[in-house]
Amino acid sequence: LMNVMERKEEGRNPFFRVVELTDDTEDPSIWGKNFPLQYDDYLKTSDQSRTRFGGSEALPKTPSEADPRSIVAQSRLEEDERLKRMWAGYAFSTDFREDRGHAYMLDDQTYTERQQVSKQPGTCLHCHASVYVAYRKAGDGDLIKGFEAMNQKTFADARKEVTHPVACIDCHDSETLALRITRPGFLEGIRALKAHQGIADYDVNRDATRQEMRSYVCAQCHVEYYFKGTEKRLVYPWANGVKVEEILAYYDEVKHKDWVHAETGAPALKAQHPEFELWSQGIHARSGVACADCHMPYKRVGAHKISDHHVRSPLLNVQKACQTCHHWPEEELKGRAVAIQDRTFRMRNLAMDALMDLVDDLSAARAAGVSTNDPSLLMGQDYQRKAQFYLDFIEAENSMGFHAPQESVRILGESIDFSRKGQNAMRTLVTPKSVAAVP
Amino acid sequence: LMNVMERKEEGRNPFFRVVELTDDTEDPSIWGKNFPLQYDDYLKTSDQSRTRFGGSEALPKTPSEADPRSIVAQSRLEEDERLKRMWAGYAFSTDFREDRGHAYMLDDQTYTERQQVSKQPGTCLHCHASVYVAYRKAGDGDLIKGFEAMNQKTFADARKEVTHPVACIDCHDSETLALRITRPGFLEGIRALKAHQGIADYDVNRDATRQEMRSYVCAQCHVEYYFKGTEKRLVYPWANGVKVEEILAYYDEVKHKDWVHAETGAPALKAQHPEFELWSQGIHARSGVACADCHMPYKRVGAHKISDHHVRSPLLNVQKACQTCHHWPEEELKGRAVAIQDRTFRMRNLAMDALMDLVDDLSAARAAGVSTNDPSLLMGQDYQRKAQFYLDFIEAENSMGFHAPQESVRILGESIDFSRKGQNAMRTLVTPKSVAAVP
Amino acid sequence: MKASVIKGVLVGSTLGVALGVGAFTFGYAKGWSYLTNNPAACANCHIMNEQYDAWHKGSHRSVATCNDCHTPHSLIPKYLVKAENGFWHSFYFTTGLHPDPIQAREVSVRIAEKNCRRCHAEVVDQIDSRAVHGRELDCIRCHRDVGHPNR
Ligand code: HEC
Ligand code: HEC
Ligand code: HEC
Ligand code: HEC
Ligand code: HEC
Ligand code: HEC
Ligand code: HEC
Ligand code: HEC
Ligand code: HEC
Ligand code: HEC
Ligand code: HEC
Ligand code: HEC
Ligand code: HEC
Ligand code: HEC
Ligand SMILES: [Ca+2]
Ligand SMILES: [Ca+2]
Repeated sequence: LMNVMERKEEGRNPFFRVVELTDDTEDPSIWGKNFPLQYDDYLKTSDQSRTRFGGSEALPKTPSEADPRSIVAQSRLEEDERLKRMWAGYAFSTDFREDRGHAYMLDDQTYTERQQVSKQPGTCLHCHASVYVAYRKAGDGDLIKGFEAMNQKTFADARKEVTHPVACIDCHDSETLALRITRPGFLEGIRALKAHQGIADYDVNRDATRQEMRSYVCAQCHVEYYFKGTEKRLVYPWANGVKVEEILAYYDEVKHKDWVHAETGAPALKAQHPEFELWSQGIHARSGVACADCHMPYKRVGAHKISDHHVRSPLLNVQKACQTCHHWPEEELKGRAVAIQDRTFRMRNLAMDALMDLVDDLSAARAAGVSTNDPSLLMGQDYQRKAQFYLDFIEAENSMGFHAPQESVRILGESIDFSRKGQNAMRTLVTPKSVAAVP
Repeated sequence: LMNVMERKEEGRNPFFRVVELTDDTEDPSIWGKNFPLQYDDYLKTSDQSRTRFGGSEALPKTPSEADPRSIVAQSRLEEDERLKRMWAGYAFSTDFREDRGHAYMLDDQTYTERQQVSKQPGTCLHCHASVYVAYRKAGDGDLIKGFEAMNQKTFADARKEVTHPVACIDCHDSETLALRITRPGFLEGIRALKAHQGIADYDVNRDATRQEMRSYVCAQCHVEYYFKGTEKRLVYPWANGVKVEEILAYYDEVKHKDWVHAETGAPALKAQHPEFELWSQGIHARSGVACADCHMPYKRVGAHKISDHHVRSPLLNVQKACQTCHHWPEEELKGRAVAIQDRTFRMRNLAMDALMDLVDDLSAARAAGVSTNDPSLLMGQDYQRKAQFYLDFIEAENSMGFHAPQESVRILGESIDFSRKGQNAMRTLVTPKSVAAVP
Repeated sequence: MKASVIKGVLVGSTLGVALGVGAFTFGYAKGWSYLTNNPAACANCHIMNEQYDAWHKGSHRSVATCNDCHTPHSLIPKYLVKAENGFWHSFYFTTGLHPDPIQAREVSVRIAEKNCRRCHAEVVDQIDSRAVHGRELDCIRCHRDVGHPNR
């Protein structure tokens, strides 16, 4: 019965400011004193439950000296052995897991085996910790200077400067609570992208609409990236646009490769979580639907509508995440998302098979002693670079195609074309004599 | 109170019956006396205007003895020469045009050059004329018997029995005006499909909902088909389902081929206007949106709403066809449809290139004297059969992917895989010696 | 508090608790004005504000009130439905156990559609006339937003 009066109360009251928040208040528990509802939900990102392709599984693990975690998410490498071969010679072939909630970001980065097999720079922390205060400190108040300073450090040294996973201050202005971009990588990336689109001198915190910010705060991290030069600067490869072919063109221009493929010698690229890029090509983005609309939907608490800060798979929260816009039953909406994902997954597997066949051919040719500068071999390697980047663009993206269903399958289809053309480039047509040689 | 009664009256019978309509009234102009609004719109299907991928162009043509038409739609063969090669040896390589309004269906079928280059059976008329009355006549009142009788005749003989393009009686019951299925091909096809889905003894006119009928009346003709056996029975290949792989499986089972490819000797298949099949895989079908919802949207005329019987591209009528459900500006809605179509078209072209490369290889191998029963050649031919049917399934479908965007690109992606695998099957891996041989 | 309500509901005496709660809220939340035709009455519950605000922007603002669409229009059932709605609304509102976002129940949709026809019978005569039982035209499939758009 209190309930109704509470509601009438809530109807009028905004939240109380218990403590003062400044631009240096990093600890989310302090913000939590003013905003207990958002804080409580924020803490829930430590939950782990699975959907068909998303969420995550909580697997027990015996803590070790090198890796004290007692629970980890399932290994994607074990789910599909072909991934190891695609990344042969690269750190990802040793450890790659399903992503899980924000609460784990700092630990998962610190303790992944990828850290052991290769020296990582401080740059990594840009997206795995609350670095805003640390950056400004390291730069004597200058965010960018601090960013550059931290990038140069070793991961271990930089790691000492940070304490929390992404926190309130990374997305919010401490005074107004308005959304705010704090990540140099995105500040510079989006400026380059807008410049490409003909918009000069774009300042996201000055020029973006509120609805755009509801996606941009996520795009601070959920994007493809690479480390530029010896200064290990974090760069988002958007100078030509965010479509897969535009990003590949950029990498070709700057002659970037992530590693040399161990089996084939191809100058390979690794795509990483291009959620923002893929979403941009989808019907939801075109309809102005932001990341936060689905991953942080409004929920009613009494008279208030607050954003659910338990950032997670919308398929674990269909009612609020989808039914605001789609008047279909919950099971039907899940069914629609999964239908899109199953179709994408099928094509993803065909593309993976095609790639493996190309890798087979390249290895066989090298084994047979075809010279490393043989034109057909070089062609095969270049096709592998392309095919692999296209495939990984969808494989590494975390919605299994949902963010842009038709575009995802388009990209996988082109990946298949690259792999198969690569094989052809290294083969000669049968002749009456050669027939015997065919399987 | 009076009012209510009137309503009840009208409710049952809201039209002035000027003339009596019977199950033998074929001439639409007679129906038009009772339903002038629908009739006027029906006549408008003779309009010709283009959209990016749809509608049709009105091209003047000098009438000839063999072909008295003074206006035809643009030739698809001239738009893309590769089509001729895909259909080498088949009637379609001589004449294939963009489809246009219902008013032309009978003439376009009668005078297409395809009629000259090969003898066609009476079966053809099933979907190009108002055959309901003629069928019942030929079968002494029995629709199916008449259907079978007409199938056996030559096209020329059967043609004499019909006068009109699709008419009112082909979709409507003459008494109630309720929608009604009159086409044996669909009556049997949908029964087979439902049986496959576990629904025994399906009678579409008894069991279908009104909303389903709003699509089924169109699916009487806008479907993939073939002529079975020497009796030339019209069959819709749905016994395993309506997905492209299910239809191909059916054709493989019954060992059907439409023709032998002139250049490569492959046992080829021609897909034809699978609008119903593709739509079934799309989000609109899943949302219960019927063909008539978009192609015959309601329009207000005076005090009444009626179905727009000017059946045409919805992109020529976006306001009524789309905007009741989608509150986006007209230009934006067109933009969305075209974005889907452009992506499909891009993949359609990649698939076409891949197919041409396979045909090149097959021809070259045959020219080089590789024996016709050589395993690699047979493999190449089977891949061509598959690749070609998948590609044609989207090429022949008339929405350029709109009816099911992701599925369309999925099918084209698999077509590419088939073509390229076919090439590989006929090639041997480079060796240090063979290198020189590579382009 | 909420937990105890849920428990109360689950443990046997659903009706008892529910009625009690319902009755109280009904009175408290200006329940009586609920029986008028004034849309504002519905908006007594902030939870109805969304539709109330949208209705003001909608095409029916000047031609149809909430009740014109949401209650049947032969006198007696009207108040039954209101009582029924009123009961559930009060109950849900008090317990907070309602789906969020709120979804129209099948019965409400059917009532609304009857009302569409009540006012638009003439307009839809032709398209609706051949509706065999179980095959009625579903207005809301295309006109979901007429009452309160932007959703
Ligand atoms: C229209 C709704 C919608 C929008 C908008 C959207 N997503 Fe998603 N997202 C989904 C769905 C559905 C999934 C699939 C979840 C699953 O498979 O369990 C998903 C998956 C993800 C995942 C993986 C989640 C998991 O459980 O592993 C991430 C990360 C993600 N989205 C980030 C983003 C970002 C960043 C944006 C904006 C650039 C965005 N999403 C926009 C609906 C959306
Ligand atoms: C541009 C932002 C960004 C940078 C830089 C970045 N990450 Fe991540 N990382 C993410 C996002 C977003 C996810 C979650 C999505 C995913 O897993 O694909 C993630 C997930 C992870 C995970 C958990 C899933 C997995 O891959 O096993 C690990 C471990 C990880 N990152 C390690 C690193 C390391 C090591 C570096 C530096 C070499 C790094 N990250 C740099 C954004 C970033
Ligand atoms: C500071 C970087 C950063 C920002 C900002 C960020 N994320 Fe993440 N996000 C990550 C990392 C890193 C992970 C993976 C954590 C792990 O696996 O340990 C992750 C994981 C996720 C997941 C996967 C959860 C699961 O259960 O699998 C989702 C969904 C997600 N983020 C959505 C979002 C959305 C939506 C936003 C914006 C509202 C956002 N993220 C903002 C870095 C970030
Ligand atoms: C990954 C990004 C991200 C993080 C981290 C984050 N928020 Fe938010 N927050 C958002 C978004 C997005 C909104 C919606 C803002 C809008 O719509 O303008 C939001 C809205 C809010 C609001 C406005 C009311 C509401 O719920 O919509 C408050 C208060 C808030 N957040 C508090 C917090 C607090 C406290 C923390 C830390 C415990 C936090 N946020 C962490 C992204 C974030
Ligand atoms: C803020 C509004 C909004 C939210 C939230 C939203 N959608 Fe959508 N959705 C749209 C719009 C707009 C479209 C485009 C079609 C249209 O204009 O109606 C769309 C299209 C779709 C489609 C058809 C696109 C296709 O490629 O087949 C699916 C499926 C879909 N949404 C599922 C979901 C699911 C699942 C969720 C929740 C995870 C969700 N949507 C959340 C607004 C939304
Ligand atoms: C959601 C709306 C929608 C539905 C439902 C729909 N279509 Fe279409 N249809 C379209 C659009 C849009 C096009 C593309 C028109 C263009 O390119 O000008 C199209 C194209 C066509 C074309 C080619 C038209 C032309 O101008 O050449 C045919 C034929 C067709 N559809 C038949 C059907 C049939 C049969 C069904 C049901 C099985 C159906 N459609 C269902 C929207 C729809
Ligand atoms: C199962 C129904 C069906 C049968 C049987 C059928 N057609 Fe068609 N036909 C259509 C439909 C639907 C279209 C419009 C869509 C299209 O053109 O793809 C069409 C279009 C055409 C066109 C105009 C476009 C073009 O291809 O140039 C011609 C000519 C044509 N058919 C000739 C024939 C001939 C000759 C036969 C018999 C061998 C035949 N049709 C049998 C349904 C059928
Ligand atoms: C009796 C067979 C038959 C039926 C039934 C039929 N069609 Fe057609 N339709 C055709 C044929 C044949 C053509 C091609 C005519 C031509 O090109 O001469 C055609 C052409 C079309 C076109 C292309 C028009 C243009 O301008 O390009 C559309 C759109 C279309 N039909 C939609 C439908 C819809 C929607 C229905 C059901 C309401 C339907 N058809 C019912 C046989 C049929
Ligand atoms: C290709 C199929 C087709 C043909 C041919 C056709 N109709 Fe229709 N007609 C429909 C469909 C679909 C509806 C919508 C019926 C429903 O929703 O139940 C309809 C509805 C009607 C209605 C009901 C009122 C309305 O407009 O919705 C009348 C009257 C009607 N048609 C008359 C005619 C007349 C007269 C002709 C011939 C001049 C004709 N129809 C030819 C498909 C067709
Ligand atoms: C009777 C209702 C209705 C009509 C008419 C209709 N649509 Fe849709 N449309 C939907 C529904 C329902 C969805 C699925 C998303 C959702 O649930 O909102 C959808 C989805 C879409 C999508 C997203 C699907 C994708 O693959 O990206 C596009 C684009 C679209 N419609 C365009 C159109 C166009 C263009 C027309 C007119 C030619 C049209 N629609 C006619 C109801 C309709
Ligand atoms: C006592 C507070 C209250 C008042 C007053 C109120 N509502 Fe509601 N209403 C609610 C709550 C709570 C729900 C959600 C319950 C549910 O989902 O069934 C709801 C749900 C609804 C629904 C959707 C659920 C259903 O029953 O189909 C409709 C329609 C509705 N209200 C209409 C009205 C109308 C019309 C009025 C005024 C005549 C009104 N309401 C007055 C609290 C109220
Ligand atoms: C109390 C009477 C009444 C009820 C109940 C009613 N309407 Fe209306 N409606 C009207 C009037 C009056 C107009 C304005 C007509 C005009 O402007 O010509 C209108 C206009 C419309 C319009 C045209 C404007 C628009 O929004 O596109 C549509 C469509 C419509 N109504 C559909 C419906 C549907 C569907 C329902 C049921 C969910 C409904 N109406 C219930 C009286 C009513
Ligand atoms: C398949 C989609 C669809 C369905 C179902 C539908 N309508 Fe409509 N309705 C439309 C379209 C399209 C228009 C716009 C016609 C125009 O602009 O000429 C419309 C217009 C209207 C109008 C406004 C006429 C005017 O211009 O004043 C009213 C009133 C209306 N509908 C009521 C209804 C009612 C009542 C039902 C259910 C019996 C219904 N509609 C079912 C699509 C639909
Ligand atoms: C013109 C008719 C009409 C009027 C007027 C109208 N509604 Fe509705 N309302 C509907 C229809 C139709 C639905 C069902 C929508 C759906 O199923 O998506 C609905 C649904 C609802 C719902 C369920 C949640 C939702 O939005 O679907 C609520 C609550 C509601 N109405 C409250 C109100 C209130 C309060 C008013 C007056 C301020 C009102 N309605 C006026 C036709 C109307
Ligand atoms: Ca995950
Ligand atoms: Ca056409």
